Amino acid sequence: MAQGKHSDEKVLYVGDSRVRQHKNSETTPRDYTAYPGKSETFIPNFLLKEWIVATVFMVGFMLLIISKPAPLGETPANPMNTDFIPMPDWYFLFLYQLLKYAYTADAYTVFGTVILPGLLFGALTLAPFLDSGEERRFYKRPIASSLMILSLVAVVYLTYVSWTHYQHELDKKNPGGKAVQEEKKKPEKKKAKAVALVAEDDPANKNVYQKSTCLMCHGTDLKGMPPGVPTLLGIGDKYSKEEITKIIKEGIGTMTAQYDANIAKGLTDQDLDSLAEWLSKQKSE
Amino acid sequence: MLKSIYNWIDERLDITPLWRDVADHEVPEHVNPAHHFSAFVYCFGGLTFFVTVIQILSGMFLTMYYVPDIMNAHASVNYLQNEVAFGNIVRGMHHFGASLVIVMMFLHTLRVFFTGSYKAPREMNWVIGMLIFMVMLGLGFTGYLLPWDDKAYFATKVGIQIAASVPLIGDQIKELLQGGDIVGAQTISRFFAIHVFFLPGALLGLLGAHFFMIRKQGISGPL
Amino acid sequence: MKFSEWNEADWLSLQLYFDTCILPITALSGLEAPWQMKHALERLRDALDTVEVPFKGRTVTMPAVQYRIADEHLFVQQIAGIASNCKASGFKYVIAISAANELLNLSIPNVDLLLVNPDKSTSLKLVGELWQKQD
Amino acid sequence: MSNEPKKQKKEVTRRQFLAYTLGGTGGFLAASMIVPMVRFAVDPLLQDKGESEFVKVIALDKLSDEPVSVPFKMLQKDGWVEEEVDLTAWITKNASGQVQALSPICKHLGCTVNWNTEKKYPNQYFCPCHGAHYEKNGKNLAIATAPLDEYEVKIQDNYVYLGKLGPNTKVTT
Repeated sequence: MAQGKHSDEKVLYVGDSRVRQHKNSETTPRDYTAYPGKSETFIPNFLLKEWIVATVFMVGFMLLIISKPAPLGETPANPMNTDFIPMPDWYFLFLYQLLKYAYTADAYTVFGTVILPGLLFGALTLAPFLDSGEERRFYKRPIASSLMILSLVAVVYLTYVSWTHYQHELDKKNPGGKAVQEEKKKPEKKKAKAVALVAEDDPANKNVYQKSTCLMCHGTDLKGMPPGVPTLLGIGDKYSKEEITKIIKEGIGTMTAQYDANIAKGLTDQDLDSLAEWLSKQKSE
Repeated sequence: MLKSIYNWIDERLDITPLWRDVADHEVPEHVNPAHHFSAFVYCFGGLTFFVTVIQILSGMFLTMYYVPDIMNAHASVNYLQNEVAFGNIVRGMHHFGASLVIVMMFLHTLRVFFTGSYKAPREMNWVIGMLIFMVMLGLGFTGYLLPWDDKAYFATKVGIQIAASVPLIGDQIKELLQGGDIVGAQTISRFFAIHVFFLPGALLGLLGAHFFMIRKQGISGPL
Repeated sequence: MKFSEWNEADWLSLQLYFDTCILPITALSGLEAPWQMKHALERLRDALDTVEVPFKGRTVTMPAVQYRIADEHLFVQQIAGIASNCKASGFKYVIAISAANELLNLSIPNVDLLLVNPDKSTSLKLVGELWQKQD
Repeated sequence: MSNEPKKQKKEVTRRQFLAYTLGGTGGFLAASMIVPMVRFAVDPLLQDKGESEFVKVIALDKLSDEPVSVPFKMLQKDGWVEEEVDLTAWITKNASGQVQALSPICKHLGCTVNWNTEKKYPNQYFCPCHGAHYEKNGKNLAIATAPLDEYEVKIQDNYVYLGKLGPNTKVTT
């Protein structure tokens, strides 16, 4: 019967005749009073206990995330990179390792990829129908429990072998492993502060440097090509004028003497001296 | 204030029985860690769900910055992780959450197995559980490729090769997964769609069924 | 503009505005080490920028003449030949630009202006004068 | 007599206490999940906008009524797509101290215009390519169909900052 709008009684709905009114169909849970002991209502009592466990988990989870950044490769994927050791995610390692044994590789790969995993997952999915006895305690269900324990051990073993094999290969590829990679990365991290070109329109630059052989390697803007060919920007910080003159005359490291090459190009001693002077002024202010 | 709104709605839609039924059902003593701590194993299901919620939320927020094409994928992940505030936290949640959800689900599976809780009348719930397990592995596999760095690319290449070794339909599976004949632009956008729409859709459906059956059949009795 | 930025339709409609062709000459001998060649090309690009950027609306840069045959006289003839073809194809002026100092004091027929390692101000002045002289 | 106030103190029932703690733990769980995500999502709002758009170019006192050509580097950052562009601008400061920065790109076919290089058109911008010329405020007089584009200008502790390039604002065609 329809209710008046403003009556504060709750609206009662006419039962929908098509829905079978089931009083206590057998699927409703037996009242846990059948199980003596202290049952408690879900909200708020039990849920609070679950959420306390969740809180503990959450704190641990956030600590893990804050302490370890999610790994990301330095560069986008490079399909041509042949010496990269492919490794599936950790939870697929056992399947990956399974393919490396005599009766699961080459001719028998179908065993390794279809039949064995198929058995494993199939049996697991059909467990209730395979192990259909009444008994629930695992020590009273030897076949099911032993099979499960066996496959558990097998999976753990395969994953472990696969992981150690991978670590071994990593070490073989770059001995020292993590530590070496860290070193290699560190120096590049602190990029040299960009040093500006000092006194760009100084005559020494205009008619001496631009015509000298230094131009060929160190470039019109003195940037050079690090790491092989050093930049001359900020060279004044490292060497004095005399040292620069000595380097031009005798060369240094992989650089050969440039003195006679420049003289051949028509530069005079006086030019080279003013050039050395100008280079010694290249300081990072 | 909240109470009055609730009552206003309740008078019209009678929603109280919906949650009251969930709220008031009795939780038996043998699953209650307060009574004997060995019952903590019964928390794995709840934890798995909790981590799944984290995965879905963090995943949704990541799609605000992530671009699933091979030119920008790595750059966008690099950008969101280093340039955007809390980017590394959210990606960390998703990355480590992925591994943790597999761990928690595995422990939950073991608990259900060793307490024989899959016995009648709960067989269907176990089968649905296994389907959820496979969907989760699928999510892990497709999600692993998305950052598109070397590790991701080669892991997926290996994974697809394994799938391709299935007799008869192996090549079709490989072609279907790759969206072409190489692991490339088609693969990443296809994996993105699977990872973000198809599998989560399946997961929500299965989880719905899973929870419905638990509510309907109740937790299996003590051993 | 660069030769690669044109399609047929644009060229037909705008050709009369673009009456100057830039002929880059890398003048490599082949003796250089690969990184030196890279370096030479970078210096050529810097030299080209001094003309291409300010006169983007009137010049078309042609593909570069990469290698230089040893015999100077023959080399000059080769460049002159290319320059005269450019003029025949419709260009009024031909400017040759190089970063190789050996070409410094060469005079090449049909080439209206030869710039070697020019900097911005000299290019601006010389090209401006070239166009004013004959406009 | 001292127990009087105690009785009025509202008694928190066991159920209420459990409800509060439940709300608390639930709140913590939700917050530690959602807060980083929401901050992650609203980041574009809170990113320090200032420096990326405007570039410090030249000291105010170096400018005069005569246009000055100023080269500068503009870093255009769009997410992870970054491009550093070398630009130049002709900057003038008129009597009333107003600063205008014009782009030297000729509106006809893109050559670079120069100031006061043509005897026929003194005190005007002149394009060497096809003879287009503009007034000091960028107004186009010949060949070109539009005035010179203009950079957004911002003056801060007497330094000129240039921002986005846009159509000319001073010229009323």
